[in-house]
Amino acid sequence: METIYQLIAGWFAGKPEWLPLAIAIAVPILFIVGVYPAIFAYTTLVERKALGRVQNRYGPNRVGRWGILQPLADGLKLLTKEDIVPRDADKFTHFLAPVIAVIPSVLLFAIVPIAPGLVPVNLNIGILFAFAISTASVLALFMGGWASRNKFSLLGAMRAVAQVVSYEVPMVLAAVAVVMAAGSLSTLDIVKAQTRGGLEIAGWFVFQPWGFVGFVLFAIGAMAESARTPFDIPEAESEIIAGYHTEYSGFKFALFQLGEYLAAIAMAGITVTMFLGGYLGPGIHIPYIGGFIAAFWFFLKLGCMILLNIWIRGTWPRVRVDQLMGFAWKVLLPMSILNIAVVGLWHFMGNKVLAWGVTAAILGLAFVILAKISAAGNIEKRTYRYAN
Amino acid sequence: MDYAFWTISGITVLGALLAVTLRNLVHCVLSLILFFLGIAAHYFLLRADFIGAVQILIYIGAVAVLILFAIMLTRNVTGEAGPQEVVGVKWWIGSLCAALTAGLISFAVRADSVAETLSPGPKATVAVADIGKGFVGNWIVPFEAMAVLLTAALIGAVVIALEEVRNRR
Amino acid sequence: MICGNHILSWMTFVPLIGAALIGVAGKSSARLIALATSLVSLACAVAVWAGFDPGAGLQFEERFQWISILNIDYHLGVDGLSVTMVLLTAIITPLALLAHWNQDRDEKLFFFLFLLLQTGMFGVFTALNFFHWFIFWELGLIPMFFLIKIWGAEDRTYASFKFFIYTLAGSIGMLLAFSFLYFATGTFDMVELRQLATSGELKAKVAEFVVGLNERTGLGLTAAGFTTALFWGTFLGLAIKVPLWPFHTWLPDAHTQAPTGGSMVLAAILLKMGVYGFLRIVLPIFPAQITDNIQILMGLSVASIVLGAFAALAQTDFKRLVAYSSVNHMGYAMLGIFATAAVAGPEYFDEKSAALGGAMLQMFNHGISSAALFFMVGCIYERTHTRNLAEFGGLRKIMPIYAGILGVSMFSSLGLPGLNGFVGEFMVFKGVFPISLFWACLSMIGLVVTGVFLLSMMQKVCFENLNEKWKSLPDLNCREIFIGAVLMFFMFALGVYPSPLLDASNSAVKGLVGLF
Amino acid sequence: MEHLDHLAKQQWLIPLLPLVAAGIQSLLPRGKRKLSAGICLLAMGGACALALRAFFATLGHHGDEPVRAVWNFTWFAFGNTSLDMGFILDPLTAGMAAMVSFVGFWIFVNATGYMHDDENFTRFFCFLSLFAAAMLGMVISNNLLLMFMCWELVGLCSYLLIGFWYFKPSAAAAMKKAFITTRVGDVGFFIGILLLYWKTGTLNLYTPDGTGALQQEAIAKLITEPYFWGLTVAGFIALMLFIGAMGKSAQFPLHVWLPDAMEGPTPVSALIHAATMVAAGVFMVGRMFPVFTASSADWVMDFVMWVGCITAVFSATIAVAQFDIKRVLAYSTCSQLGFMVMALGAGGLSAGQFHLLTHAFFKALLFLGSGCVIIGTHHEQDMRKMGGLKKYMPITFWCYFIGYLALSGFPLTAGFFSKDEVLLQTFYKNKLVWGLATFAAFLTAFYMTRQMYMVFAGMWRGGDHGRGHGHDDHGHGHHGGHEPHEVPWNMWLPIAVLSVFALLMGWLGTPWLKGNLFHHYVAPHEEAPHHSNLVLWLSIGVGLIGIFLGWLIYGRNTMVRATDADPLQAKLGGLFTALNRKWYVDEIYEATIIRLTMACGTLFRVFDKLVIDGVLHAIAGLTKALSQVCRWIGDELLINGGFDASCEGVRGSGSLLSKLQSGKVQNYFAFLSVGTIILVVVYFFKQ
Amino acid sequence: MTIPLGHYLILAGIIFAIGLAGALTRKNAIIVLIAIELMFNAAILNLIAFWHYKQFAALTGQMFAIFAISIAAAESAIGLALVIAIYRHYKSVDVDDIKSLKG
Repeated sequence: METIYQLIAGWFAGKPEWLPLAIAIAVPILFIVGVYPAIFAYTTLVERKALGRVQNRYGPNRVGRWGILQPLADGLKLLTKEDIVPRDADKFTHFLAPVIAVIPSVLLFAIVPIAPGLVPVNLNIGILFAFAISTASVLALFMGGWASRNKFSLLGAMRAVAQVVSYEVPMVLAAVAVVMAAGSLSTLDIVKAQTRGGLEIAGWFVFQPWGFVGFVLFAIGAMAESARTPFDIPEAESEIIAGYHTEYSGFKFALFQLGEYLAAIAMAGITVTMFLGGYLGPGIHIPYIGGFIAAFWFFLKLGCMILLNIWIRGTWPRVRVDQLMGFAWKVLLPMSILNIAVVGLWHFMGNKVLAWGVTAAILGLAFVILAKISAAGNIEKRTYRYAN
Repeated sequence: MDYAFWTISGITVLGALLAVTLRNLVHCVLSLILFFLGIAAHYFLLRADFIGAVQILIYIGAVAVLILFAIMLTRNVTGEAGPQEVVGVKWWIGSLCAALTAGLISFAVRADSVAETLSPGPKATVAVADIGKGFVGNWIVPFEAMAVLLTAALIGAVVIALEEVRNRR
Repeated sequence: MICGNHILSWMTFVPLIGAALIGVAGKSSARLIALATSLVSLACAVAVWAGFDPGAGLQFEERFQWISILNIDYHLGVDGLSVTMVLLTAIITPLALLAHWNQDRDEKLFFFLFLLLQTGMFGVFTALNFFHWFIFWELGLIPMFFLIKIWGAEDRTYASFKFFIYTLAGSIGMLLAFSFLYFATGTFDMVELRQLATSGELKAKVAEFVVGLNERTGLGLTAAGFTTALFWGTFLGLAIKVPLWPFHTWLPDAHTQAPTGGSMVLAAILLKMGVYGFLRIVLPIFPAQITDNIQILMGLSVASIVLGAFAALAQTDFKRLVAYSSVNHMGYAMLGIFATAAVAGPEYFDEKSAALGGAMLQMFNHGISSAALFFMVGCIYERTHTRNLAEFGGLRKIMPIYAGILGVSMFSSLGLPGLNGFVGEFMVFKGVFPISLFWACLSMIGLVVTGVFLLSMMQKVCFENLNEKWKSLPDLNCREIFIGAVLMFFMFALGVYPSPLLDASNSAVKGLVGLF
Repeated sequence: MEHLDHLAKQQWLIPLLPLVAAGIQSLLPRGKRKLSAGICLLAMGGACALALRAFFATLGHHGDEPVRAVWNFTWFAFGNTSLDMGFILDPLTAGMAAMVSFVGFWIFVNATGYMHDDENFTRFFCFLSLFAAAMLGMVISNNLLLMFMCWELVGLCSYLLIGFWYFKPSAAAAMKKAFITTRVGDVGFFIGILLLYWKTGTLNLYTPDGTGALQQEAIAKLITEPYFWGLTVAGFIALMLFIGAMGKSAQFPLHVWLPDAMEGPTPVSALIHAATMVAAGVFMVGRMFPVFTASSADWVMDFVMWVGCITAVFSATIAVAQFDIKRVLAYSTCSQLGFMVMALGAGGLSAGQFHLLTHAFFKALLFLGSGCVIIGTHHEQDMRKMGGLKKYMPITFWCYFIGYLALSGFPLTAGFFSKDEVLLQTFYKNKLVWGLATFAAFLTAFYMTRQMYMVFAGMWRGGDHGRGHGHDDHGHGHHGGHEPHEVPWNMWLPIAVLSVFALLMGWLGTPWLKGNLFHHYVAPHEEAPHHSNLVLWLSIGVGLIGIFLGWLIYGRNTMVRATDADPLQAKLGGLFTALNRKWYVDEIYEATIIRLTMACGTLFRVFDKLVIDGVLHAIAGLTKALSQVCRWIGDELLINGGFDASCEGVRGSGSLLSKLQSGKVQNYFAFLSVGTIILVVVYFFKQ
Repeated sequence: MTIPLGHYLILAGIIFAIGLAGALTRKNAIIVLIAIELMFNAAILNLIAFWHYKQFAALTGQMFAIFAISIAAAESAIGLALVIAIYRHYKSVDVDDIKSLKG
């Protein structure tokens, strides 16, 4: 916002004072509202195609070549479907829920930088803001589930709330590690902190032991937060039909989908920003086109993260509820707390090569121990009662 | 900014009023969230960004969710089958007390010339890093005390809520 | 050293901390805390022992103002008189705790009281100011009262009240005497009082005080009579604790009814508090009074020896018998102590040192062997729930280890050469014999009768035919063997090589002997 | 002498070996019999070798100065002095140590056979080794206190070994009796030690610088001072020490424990109660001889002699009427100990010690032989149920026969020479004592002949004995009725070896070779008594008469049935019964001393209960009564009454106020709010 | 920027009064807790307002607010746990039903 303002403030010399400001505000908003939903739309397509490949089938291929118009068709279909509201539903809340579902997701993009200096809002509390907003997303799920007056919906909603609240903790703690390393909450600063010795790749936090651990933790947390497989407990169709959006149809359903996917994409964006160097990449300092190259790197990484999500969704079974919570509290949480300590160690150890080894050893050991502990007693030999 | 103040204040007061008057518990909580949002907005308005974010994170993300859970766990799933509210002596006394309190505070503020005329100071915010340094600097003791308190609260809450579950086993 | 100059305070108050911890800890961890605490105290005591310089006087002294308006200091320190007792306390307490390792009734309270008791005992042996010495003295009393009252055997109420009230009554005499001393001299500090007494100022001050008292009250007291009264008051308090005949009847009851660990501590340490009081207070402060009444005092000691032994002979209760043996053995220690004061002048210096050193050794030895005997009684009581000697017999066949340890303890108590009991008795007699041939020869009767009753006990418990009732009694387990082994180690070690203890106490002993 | 000093420093090794063996035994599990026996024999053999080395080192010094080396050290310090200890090597010690370890070794060998079936085999050897250690320690000690300590330990081992079969009430009683009886004597010993310590300031017997308690300086000090009962201090000390010796060596009033001690296993009887421990008293008197002989004015030596004499005759008479094979030997031991003591009392140190040595060999032989008999007849001890064993156990018989000859004083055997020496010694001292001693020698020959006939001659009477008389004491299951059998080699070999010594040892002390070798060895400065043919022939004569009389009564017509009355019984009548019941000494003790002691015990117990506790309870009751009075008048009436009334008032107002406490949190909150508002309002309007 | 401090204070006062009324009148324990949260927030709003107007450069106001928020969070956690426990015991969340301490 500030960058755009400075960029264009010169062009509007003599014009009313508010005009460049309004434009500087409007451009990012338009960008967010325009580009990310498009990404969402094609993400759904890519997802369905990829899942098809995973499941040894074609995926959508009827609407347009390679099914390229499929998202458009879906959108049209949903828009024209009947909007059904259950008779006993709390109508106001029922209506409000999908709306609220989208808002935090969209707000999240406000702090995701896509090029040097190019971030919709450069908040000095950026990451904290993101978490504050993302917490609010659970409200939508709860409202939707509760307002439907359907016990499956409510169950789904409660599951969603519990899951989001639980995974929020390790995720925030994983982010704390990054914040500690970068020394700032601002996303721009965090990205800048990931350059090292003039190289745009070497400094990515993911290449440091704690960063890698943080990345894994954060990615898992993000996946759970946006309720994607294998963490789609809130909408596990084999157990509770479709969870909180069982009673939704038409455009409201589409909004839920939109919110969910946008949240996932935004989380992927934040992941990229925090661990994968954001827009950093070779060539971003080339005059004039450097910014575009940076944006290219960012979106490339974003795409990779999305593909990773899809890949995991296609190949992993859904976890059980108790496993889900246990995993969050017994594995992720200790690991992330340890990670914070390790970052401190990293910070205060002068020799980074040595530090790399030491921190890697500590975290590796902790991982092995945690794996042993969580595996002990948890795994029983599976009995195939009827197959034998 | 005046408009912003008045709008946000209106939303806040509305949220607060609804939160204590609505029959449906869940609606109460939703109103409460509205109220929290309003307060957070006030914080942003007062250039306390960090506090605002914390307000959202803690109140909406944690306290509200906690209350929702409490509601769900007390089996009033729909939020309607709670105790029957009566407009009795208690109601009158309570309302009177509240009104008197509000009146007294207004009176006090009005009577105080400084409060009535004091304008905001220079336009600046406190950097988050300063707050962080404050935590481990001047405020280290209260910070640690807070850590102990929160841990105790966490354990206490778990123990209190789990007691009968444990007994059942 | 972590504890710095306050190692004695640490040693004394660590049990108190442990007691507090037990208060907040769970049931199952009480015993662990208690043991750990007493082991910490043991470590402190061992450090004190290791750092103790036998040649020097008071060591590890701690002194600072406590209640300045009354001129009361917090004054701790050990010298040759107390260092062995401190060590004994530190050794016996963990063993007594171990003896109750499987305590299953009110274990928290039990271990709490035990640690409180330990603080009291340590306090008595380290305190050098009468004020808090007395506090600790009473602190040793109260937990023991509850230990007997709550965990005792069938007659516990009677025994505990007898123990408590009797001892308390005695303490009152002592307190009164010391209050008067305080009024006369203005200090409670034992070291200062000793100096005053040695230099003769005490006498002058008491005389002055008596004059003032007479003026105010119109009584016709004489200074000498008054001092003698003070002496008897103090004597009463200490003699009941020791116990000297005829103040001993609380002891068989209390010992018999107390739980095993209680008996162990009671016999091994609490009795020593009385003897220690004689060494610390009576000998230095009232030398003339002892010398004046020496025949009575020695007579009482010999009566303890002989009559205690005879009374033990007629017992049918295993524990009571062992309890009476304590009366008998403390008689030897007292005889040694009083022999020091029996004749004035430097003529019998070596004999007196032998008697006093022997008494010191006897205290330690009795601590070890009576603890072992009481522990042995406790082991068998735990298994059979009877103490009637007539019901036992032939236990050696089924419990050989038990019989072995009992035998060694019994012989140690009997004064068999090669075991610890002998050296102390020999030295006491070595000293007493030239000083007072009459009393020494009279007490020899005790030697024989001691043998008779202990051997009869052994015969009734371990030999002859096995009572069919006890055919399947288990032998001692590892824990009990450990306790026995530790005690046996000391019996053998001190029997062969008593030098460390004697050397440690020698300079203090010489100092005391030099007063006469 | 340097060599001797060197050896003296190593004396402690002699007891150490068995001590270590005992330590190992105590930790060995029960099953390790072979290992246990091996260790013990090895240790004992080693000790024997060391003792013999020391023994041979003391031989061959014929100079004027006594052969003696000591090594002293400080045990502990007290006051300004210290207590020293030390070891000694002189002929007395060396001879005794060699004898103890040598005889002990063979008894150990025998014990491996005797105890073969016992489940506490290792325990037995543990005690036995401990005993050997203590005994050797006593022998080599140069310090009265150390000697006393070992003395007591010896007593302890005796106690443990007598009670080895502790489950027998008789054994349990016997062990206690032994310990307590000797302890009575020990008190005397203890007093003697204390007195010696006091008067001489040292307990070391000899020191290189001449300050030892037995050396000139100290002795001179002791005899100058008169003490009780017309004795000098030295005499009094000697008397006290002798009381100790009486206990240990079973002299007349304190002899009662020794026969009862036969409850122990037979090797124990042989080792402890025949060969070594009981001789400890004699040894001690010998060791302290300078004190005994210090003052010629004292009557102590006469006392010693008379005690020995009385014991010799008294026990011999009892031995005549015993039926238990071991008891006969036990009383015989008493009697022979009396001989030794008598010799010492008569001033014959070498005579006493010589008899001690020879007696050790042949009495050990006899006891081991009786052990063989007991094993051979399947744990039978009653002589009436034996008979004809010569046929079944030839080796045992011949060895036993040699022992019998030696004990009976048959010419040219060991016992003959030593007994002759004793008689000679007394002959010059006191004719009456000599006569009594000769009579005792006659009795000895007689009762031994009786025993020989009852046990070995005639025919086997074991098969038909009534069950009621069974002496199944060992709890090994009864094998009665089986034929007796010869014992295994490890049992007969020791007696064979010992019999050689019993036969030939006497030649060491014979006056016929160039002087009395033993006398020169042990007491070169002592004046040897003149040889007397009268004594010699009379001694031979009474011995032969005794044997003849025995043959007359028992040999001509041997007993046929176990239930037959003793032929002597018919001749002596009531006297026989009195002898059989040991002159009723035990009964007298039971009726007097023991009863008195127990009565004292009961008296003081009751005194505690009634008088002392009674006073206490009276005081307590008085206090209670007083407190009751205070309670009724003061508390109940005045204070409680008033207090109750005011309490009621408080309670009433409290119940009124408690209405305010509705238990509803909102009410409280409302009160709070209203109160705050009021306060604030007041605050405002005050301004 | 013409809003004076007094406005914020009065706003906080009103919210506080609303909270007080709720806490005093409602019977549902959860609502009571909600009302208490309102009062808390009113207080914290005051803190921030004072910070904004008076102590701009100093951290104290914000710090205080953070601690207050933390305490409030802890309080609500414990409070709700209590409510759940009470509900389990009494099968009711009506504050008028919970009066075991009635004198």
